[in-house]
Amino acid sequence: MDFDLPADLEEYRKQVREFSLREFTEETAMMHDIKEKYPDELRKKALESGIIDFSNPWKTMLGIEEMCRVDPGLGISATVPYFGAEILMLHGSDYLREKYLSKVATGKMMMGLGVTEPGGGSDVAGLKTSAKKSGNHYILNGSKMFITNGGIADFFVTLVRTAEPDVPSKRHRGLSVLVVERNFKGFSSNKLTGKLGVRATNTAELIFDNVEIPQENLVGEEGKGFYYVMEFFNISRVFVAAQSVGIAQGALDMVTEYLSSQEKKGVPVSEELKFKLSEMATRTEASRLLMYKAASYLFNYKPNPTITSMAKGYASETAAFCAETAMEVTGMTGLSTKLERFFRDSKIMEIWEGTSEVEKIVISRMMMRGDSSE
Amino acid sequence: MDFDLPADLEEYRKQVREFSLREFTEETAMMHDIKEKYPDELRKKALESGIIDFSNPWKTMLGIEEMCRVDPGLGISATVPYFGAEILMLHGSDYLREKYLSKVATGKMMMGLGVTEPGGGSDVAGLKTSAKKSGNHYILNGSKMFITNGGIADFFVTLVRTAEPDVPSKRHRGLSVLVVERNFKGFSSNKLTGKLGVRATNTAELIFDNVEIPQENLVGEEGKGFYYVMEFFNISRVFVAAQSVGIAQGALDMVTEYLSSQEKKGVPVSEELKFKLSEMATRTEASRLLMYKAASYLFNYKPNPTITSMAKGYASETAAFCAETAMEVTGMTGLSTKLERFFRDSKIMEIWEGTSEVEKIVISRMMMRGDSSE
Amino acid sequence: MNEQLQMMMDNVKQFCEQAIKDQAITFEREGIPESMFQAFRDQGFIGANLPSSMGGAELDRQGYDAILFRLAEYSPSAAFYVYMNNSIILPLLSGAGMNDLAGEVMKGTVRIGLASSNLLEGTGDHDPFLSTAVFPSEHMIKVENGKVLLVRGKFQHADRKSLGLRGLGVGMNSFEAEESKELGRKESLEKLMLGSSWEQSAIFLGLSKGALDKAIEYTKVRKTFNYPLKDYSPVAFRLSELMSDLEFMTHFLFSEEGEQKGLMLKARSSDFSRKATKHALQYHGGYGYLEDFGVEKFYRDSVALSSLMFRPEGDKKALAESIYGSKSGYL
Amino acid sequence: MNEQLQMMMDNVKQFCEQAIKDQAITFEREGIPESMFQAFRDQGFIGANLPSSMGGAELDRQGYDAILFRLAEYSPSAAFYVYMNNSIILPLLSGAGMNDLAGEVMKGTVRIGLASSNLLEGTGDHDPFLSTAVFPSEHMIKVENGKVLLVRGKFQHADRKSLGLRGLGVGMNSFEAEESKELGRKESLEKLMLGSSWEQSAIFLGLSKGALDKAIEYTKVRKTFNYPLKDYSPVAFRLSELMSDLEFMTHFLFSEEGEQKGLMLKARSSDFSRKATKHALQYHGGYGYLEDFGVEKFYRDSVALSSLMFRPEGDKKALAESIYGSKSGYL
Repeated sequence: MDFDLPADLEEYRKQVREFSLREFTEETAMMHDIKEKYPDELRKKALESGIIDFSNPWKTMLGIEEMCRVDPGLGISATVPYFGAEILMLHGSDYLREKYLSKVATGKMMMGLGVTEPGGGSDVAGLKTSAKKSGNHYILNGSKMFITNGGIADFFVTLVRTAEPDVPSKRHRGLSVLVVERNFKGFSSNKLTGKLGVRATNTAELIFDNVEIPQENLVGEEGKGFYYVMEFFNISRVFVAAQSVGIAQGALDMVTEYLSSQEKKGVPVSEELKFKLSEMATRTEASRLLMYKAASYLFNYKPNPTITSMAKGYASETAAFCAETAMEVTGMTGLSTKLERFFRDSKIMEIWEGTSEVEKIVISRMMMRGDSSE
Repeated sequence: MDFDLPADLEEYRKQVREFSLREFTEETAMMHDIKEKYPDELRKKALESGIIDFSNPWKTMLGIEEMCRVDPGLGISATVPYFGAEILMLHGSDYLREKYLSKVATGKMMMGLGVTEPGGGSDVAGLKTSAKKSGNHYILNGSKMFITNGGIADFFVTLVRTAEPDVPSKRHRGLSVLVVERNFKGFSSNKLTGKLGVRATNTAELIFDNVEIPQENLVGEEGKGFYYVMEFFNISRVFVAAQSVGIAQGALDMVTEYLSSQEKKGVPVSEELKFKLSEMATRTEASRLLMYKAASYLFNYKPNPTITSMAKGYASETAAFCAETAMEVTGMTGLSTKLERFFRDSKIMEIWEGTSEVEKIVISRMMMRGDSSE
Repeated sequence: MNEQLQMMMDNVKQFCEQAIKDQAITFEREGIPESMFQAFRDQGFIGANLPSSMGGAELDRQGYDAILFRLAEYSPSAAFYVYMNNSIILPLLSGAGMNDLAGEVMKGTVRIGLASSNLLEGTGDHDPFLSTAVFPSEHMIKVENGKVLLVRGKFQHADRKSLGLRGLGVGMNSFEAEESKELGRKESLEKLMLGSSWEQSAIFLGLSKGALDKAIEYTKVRKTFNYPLKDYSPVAFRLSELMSDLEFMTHFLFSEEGEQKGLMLKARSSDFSRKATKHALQYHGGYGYLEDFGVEKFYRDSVALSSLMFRPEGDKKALAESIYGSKSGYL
Repeated sequence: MNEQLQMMMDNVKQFCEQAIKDQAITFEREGIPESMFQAFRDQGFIGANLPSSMGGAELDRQGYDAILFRLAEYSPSAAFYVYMNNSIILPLLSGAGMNDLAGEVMKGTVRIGLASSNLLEGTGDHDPFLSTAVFPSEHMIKVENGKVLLVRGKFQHADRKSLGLRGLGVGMNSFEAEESKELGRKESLEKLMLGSSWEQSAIFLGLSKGALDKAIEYTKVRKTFNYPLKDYSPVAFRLSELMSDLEFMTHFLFSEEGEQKGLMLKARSSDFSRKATKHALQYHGGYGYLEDFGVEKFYRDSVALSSLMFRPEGDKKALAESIYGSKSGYL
């Protein structure tokens, strides 16, 4: 049993920290928040500087954590162009990996994941977007909602229905994954504005109006799409846990700094506020350990859905808890500094990539089946 | 980074589990709870069977966890005869280690730790028991409260005041540790009855009425007692975390079993109850990880007080949370089975070896000083 | 709170201070003595809410709840005893036309136990089962095959102390039945349990007040690190918050009416009592863990009563349905 | 709630349904329009609690709070605007003998901003500072060197949207002062803030109700895994619990009086509003995160108002001291 990261990863963490502190200035963060503008220049800079390294999942995770610690909106934006890539990596043909994935890794393309639908939320299997086979094409109709990078990505790994389920109650059958390009005819997107937080990220609704998709853009096998996506969520949830740990740590940093400076100024700091600091610190530490454990299973090719859901569920609740507690502790100071942005950003953690409720369903199902977090 | 225990410890854990399931029958547990009787036969059996191995702290910790998982009162009783030993081990003279410690390891003696005083609680430095030097003896007067093993231990590692503090506000100076034998003249103890829980453990008040303590029973140096005891708490808190994790896991086991059996019987189990199961499981897992991390620092001779206090504080609150939630989920079933004993037992975790409040003070102090859990 | 209600509160308080306060610990250890049951009758607690035709005092809902609230502050067992007679046992007997036996119960010459384990959602129709065992008693009300039975026979008191209501000998008692009589369908008993949400709330709130008052007093006198506990913000703030919540709910108890509101109060006061008593115990430190200090009983009783009186599923579902106005919360 | 109060509640509700409901989102995006401020005056909201000598309507405390409660259900910004004029600005002007200016404020021809950042425990005496910026406005009340000043000058509106009260342009606005007049000592303003615990509670509870009602309605229609959200016990139970707590506190707001009780309600309703709005947002899923759905504003405003109106240290200490009857909670 060993709780230390290898030296190279510790070094990497430090580099990302330096990069984020240097590049994610308050001015930059505030501007992208106010204007709801995607920071494309930061995405490029991060990629060029070698900070972003999607080939090592440990680095991806630590990079997300450290960037979100400085600014969640910018941090997520810089690390999300690859979102959904694991599906292509694990199940895409050589053709698809070459045509699409390789260009994402080099920053020439951005990608997105199209799963959620309007009114669908966590109920993935209930989706309505349909792809009908017609010759060597699929004809795609429907829409997707809350799609990250929806207005800017070049293509989307998209879950669609290619067949009715053979048994009506098994709605997760008959789903497939297609790669849909933005410049395919009939594709359009509407940017969603007025988000509470993570406003630097781009979110949109996608609309498919008789979009023709070449047959070779089918990822893996027809009918297996649901399993591919669930497998992906088991991966991506660890990264959401990393976003959450970053937010929690960022809020904790600010409260520690605030209380210490109060004391230095001779303003007495009450036990009440110190206790809140302790609770934030303890929950953040616990979240990070759950994340590490989930990662150490997952990145060693023995994913454990129980611990993954625990990590995502607990860390996201901790992010919201820490940001809110930080606001409470710092009062007017929090309201007039970047802390309020952390507070707004944090709430989405409990919602995307499976709400807290969905994580609890997964955990209890595994537990009652006799699987545990070991 | 590695979250697996070495195979020999996994094997050891299994052995303790088997031992506990075999020996800690419900009848035995209930009887000792009702009669507030210390299970001396179980202490001996555990020692003879080789299950108790105080030479390896990892084993001690895992043993405590697994035993408390089956029954907290019996589990603590079987593992507590050694309580306070680390102080002698680290600071006792060869004479003291030979005369006392070696006999505890072989089960010929039991020991206890005398720190808390009536009305003193967590405020250790405020203690009033005094030892005045007189020739080659100390004359001891005062009393100790809530002393585990107080009515049955052969000797006590006892914190006393040997000098007034040189600076009045530095009350922790002038304290020393003495070994006090039960059969010294002037020593007496009153067993405390009517405890809410852990009733199989023995708790007593110690009274020192002009007890003569030979000079060689001084542990380490005069005036350093406070530091020895604080150092010890940094160790023992990990073991209280283990007691707590055991209790939480035991409650979780029972709820998992209860809900699964309801489902097998065709009784629908609501999402509400499943969510509670998930929360219990997640917090238990997080507690265990904090405990492991604290242990991995401590047992490698680089103790980290922040993570230790996090582990003890969080795990003890989790024990109480899980036991209470288990009662809520199981209703009448919990009320009429051993779960209600777990519920009563759990509450002491938040109180002894530093209340939850004290842990929070430690954590915030370290954080504001710039120390973290790394 | 109107003047009449305030007077009632004051009177019951006076009785509790004189007759219960110093004995409450003995109740826990040895059960409530027979003399105390007589005192409840003499005070008019037994039958307080019942019609005069049954020999009752016809107090209104709030007046009756004032009695339960105050008793629970000192001894939740005592409060539950009065509640179970007035709100369950006597109405059941009266409903079955057994007025003579009801009269004996009112007089205190007959006492009847309640087999709690299978009254509500309990699964335990086995023997021994969790029950009150008010000695000396030869009667027990239990549920069997959907019927409420009055059973006559012999109690075998359990060795084991129960989690809660120790003053009533609640535990896994055995009962050897000699004869039994049907008092009605199970539904009639459920209706009584569900129809007494306000009373159950009064007990939850009263015991919370008992625990919190103790914590307030203790934190005034107990010092740590040279200052009384009350000077520390986490202690003072948390207790203030709990006292505030108690104030809102107590005010609600004594000034509102209605089924939905009663259900709301029961659901929340049951949760609240567990939280409040847990904090009250914690602020007593190690002493809180000892019976002698009289605070751990509230902690135990809050959980035991939550299991006995509150159906975590059924009651919350009923509440949700009354709020949504339709089926809800059933998944 | 008596008949008169109920009528007041109904009237304000009607106004809100007609005049605010569909515009509330525009308030958030663009600020409350001038026409709306006129409507508040025409409805008698401005000056509702003030003596007739000042042109006020002399409503009692509960009547005034009914207005704030209802407005907060639809737009916390609107409620805070009425509160800050009636409970802070107008009394300050009147106390300083500036009745002409007060009259202009009552008529709506002059509007005055509040520099929130340094009113209470804020550290920010720097410029720009957090303030309301009700345009068009040339006046600002701020605290400087222990004095309350009425400053006349020019606002420079902040780019950045604030966390809360966006309808009032709260943000790090700049203000270029041209002249200033002393309205009194800082203490007089603190007294007004502290003396309006009930009003502040009304806003916290009103906005909680606004958020929870939205959640109740949404969970009736939104389906997941083939069932409406309300059918799932965790959703239905949690919302029922929150609705219950809201019921207790709302009942308290409209039937109790007194300084300590007001402080109790303020402390708990402020905490409650954060909890309630967080759950309300959560049950809206991704849609809750979007401005369009009108629920995230309650979440933001609850936290912003907690910081603006509630002193987490000072107010809780005051409450603790009133409960203990002596110094407490200061460590």
